[in-house]
Amino acid sequence: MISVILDILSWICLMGGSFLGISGAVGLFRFPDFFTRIHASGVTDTMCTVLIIGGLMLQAESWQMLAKLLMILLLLTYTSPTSAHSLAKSAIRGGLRPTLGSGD
Amino acid sequence: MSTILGLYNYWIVVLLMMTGFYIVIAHGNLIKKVIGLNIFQTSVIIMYISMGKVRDGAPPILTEGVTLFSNPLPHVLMLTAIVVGVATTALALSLVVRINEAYGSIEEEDIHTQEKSS
Amino acid sequence: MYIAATAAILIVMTLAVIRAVIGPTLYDRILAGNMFGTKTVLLIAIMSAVAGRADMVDIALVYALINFIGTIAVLRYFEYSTEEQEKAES
Amino acid sequence: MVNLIDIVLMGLLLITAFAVVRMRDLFAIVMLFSIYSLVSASFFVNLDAVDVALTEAAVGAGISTVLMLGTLAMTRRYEERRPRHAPLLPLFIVAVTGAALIYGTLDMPHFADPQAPIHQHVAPRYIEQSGTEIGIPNIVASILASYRGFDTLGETAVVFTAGLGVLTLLGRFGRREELSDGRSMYHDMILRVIGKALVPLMLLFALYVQFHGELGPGGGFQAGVVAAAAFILYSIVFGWDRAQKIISPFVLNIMMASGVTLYALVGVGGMLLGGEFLNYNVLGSYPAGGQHLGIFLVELGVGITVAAVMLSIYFDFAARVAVRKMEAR
Repeated sequence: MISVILDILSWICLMGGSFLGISGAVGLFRFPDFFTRIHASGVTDTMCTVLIIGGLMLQAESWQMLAKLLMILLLLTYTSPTSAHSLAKSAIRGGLRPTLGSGD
Repeated sequence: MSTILGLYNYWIVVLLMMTGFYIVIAHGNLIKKVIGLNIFQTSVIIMYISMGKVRDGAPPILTEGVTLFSNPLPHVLMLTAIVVGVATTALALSLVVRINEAYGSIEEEDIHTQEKSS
Repeated sequence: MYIAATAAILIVMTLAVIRAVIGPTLYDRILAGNMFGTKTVLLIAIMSAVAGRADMVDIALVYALINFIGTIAVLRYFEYSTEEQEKAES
Repeated sequence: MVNLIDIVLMGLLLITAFAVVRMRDLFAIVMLFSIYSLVSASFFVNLDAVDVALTEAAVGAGISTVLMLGTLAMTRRYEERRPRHAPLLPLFIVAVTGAALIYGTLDMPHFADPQAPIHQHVAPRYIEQSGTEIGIPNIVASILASYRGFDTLGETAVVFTAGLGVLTLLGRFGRREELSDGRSMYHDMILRVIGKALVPLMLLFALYVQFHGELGPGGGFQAGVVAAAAFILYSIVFGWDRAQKIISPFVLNIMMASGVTLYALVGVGGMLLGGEFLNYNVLGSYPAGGQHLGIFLVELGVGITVAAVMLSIYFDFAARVAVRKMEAR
């Protein structure tokens, strides 16, 4: 019983993560300028990581696996927003400006 | 079909190798040449690792209940090759830096003309 | 289940590589490279879950640590060389 | 699933390699090259080469990217000239060589074929016997440090020599207290906090990789590179001059040499105790115990040398960049 619930939960997590990942990548691929792209990838990236690693953690067979996956999760939730932040910051400093709409 | 799937890796390796080779002989920029050499090197490493794979094999770390392992020997050779590769790349890059200081350029052609005129 | 997630990650990786190739600015490429790094971590984690081996997760862990250095280093040195170019132009 | 991942990753490798040929912005090329090495490392994991993947992860995406960026900061950003003339001759040479190689692959055993000649001779002996002879689970580590220990001694010496070469070419500068590389990333508070948290974690992880290398993927080479990467991160975020106060170039020089010496001394120790050079059996009271001690010491030596050489190479590059900044100012 428990294992069925765990399976379903990890299915939901993995599929949700995959969906977020693909939508982020489509955003990265299709959006018109750098700042919209970093928005798309920055927002989805962290959540995608959390969901996929979470889904794998539900399936983990040993506590070692669980602990290591937890470490990856923590590291990525710290580093990937940080690098997105410094990337956007140095893009601004490097003279890149967001393209603005016509303002209506 | 089985030939294509069976040799696919090696064909890609040949293409990668030739890409690296082309960069080395056709481009004059020294940094680009170093990167071409690196691509060439990585393709060789990929070839060795492809050869070491055994179907349904496990990573060569002894665990209970596993009997079929991939071949560990290419792994050993390539592991050291990667570290030695980065050390030699560093040496090549520092030569490039010194060349740039001496000639003010990292383009092969500029260096040749300066050599001739002096 | 794992195959679907793997396929999704491979699609994401392909799109990120295409973005890294077409550019147009360097920042786009760094962004794509950063995203590619995160997805590599996830791919390796999934592969080790399929193999059921805890020791393969170590590799993903190294990636999670090293990928950050790559991004920061590019930004740092890029700032350097733009400074220098501005100085040379003025 | 192995095949699916394999085909897609190989395709990605090809795309990146072709893009490198076409592009002229060297920064973009270095960026693509780091993606290239990420792809190849996931490829290695897919084909069971976990130790190789660990090395490539630390080396390709970390150290070699940083070194290439350092070189770019000292030279220039764009490839300035187009190839000399229409590249017909190089294309011809490449096509002919490639065709010959592809013709050669037709006779090769197919991918992942268990009957291939490479799997018939030396490797089965290692796989079957290393568990009892050496007594550690990681076969790659036992081959690296024990069966082919002499080879690895040579490789370590090569790494050491390359470190010396970079030191002679780029050199470190005398009055290094006066040098600083100007604006570091120290002003960025988020980066500073995260960097401060990550550096000890990475060092801890390097120790784990070093001492867990007998049981899982890891060992001296990988641990050395990860440890060097930790200091490089510190140096990027907090400035090169602060990093040099923590680990001075003098200490690095000593470490570089002492790792190789430790390795060679283990070999000599085996000779003194009545075995051959690098025969660890005689080091302990029983053969497997001796092997254990020998591999531990040898991997430690490799780790020390690799860490010191990588860090020393980085410091040499960073010092040059700092000097150029001083001159420009």
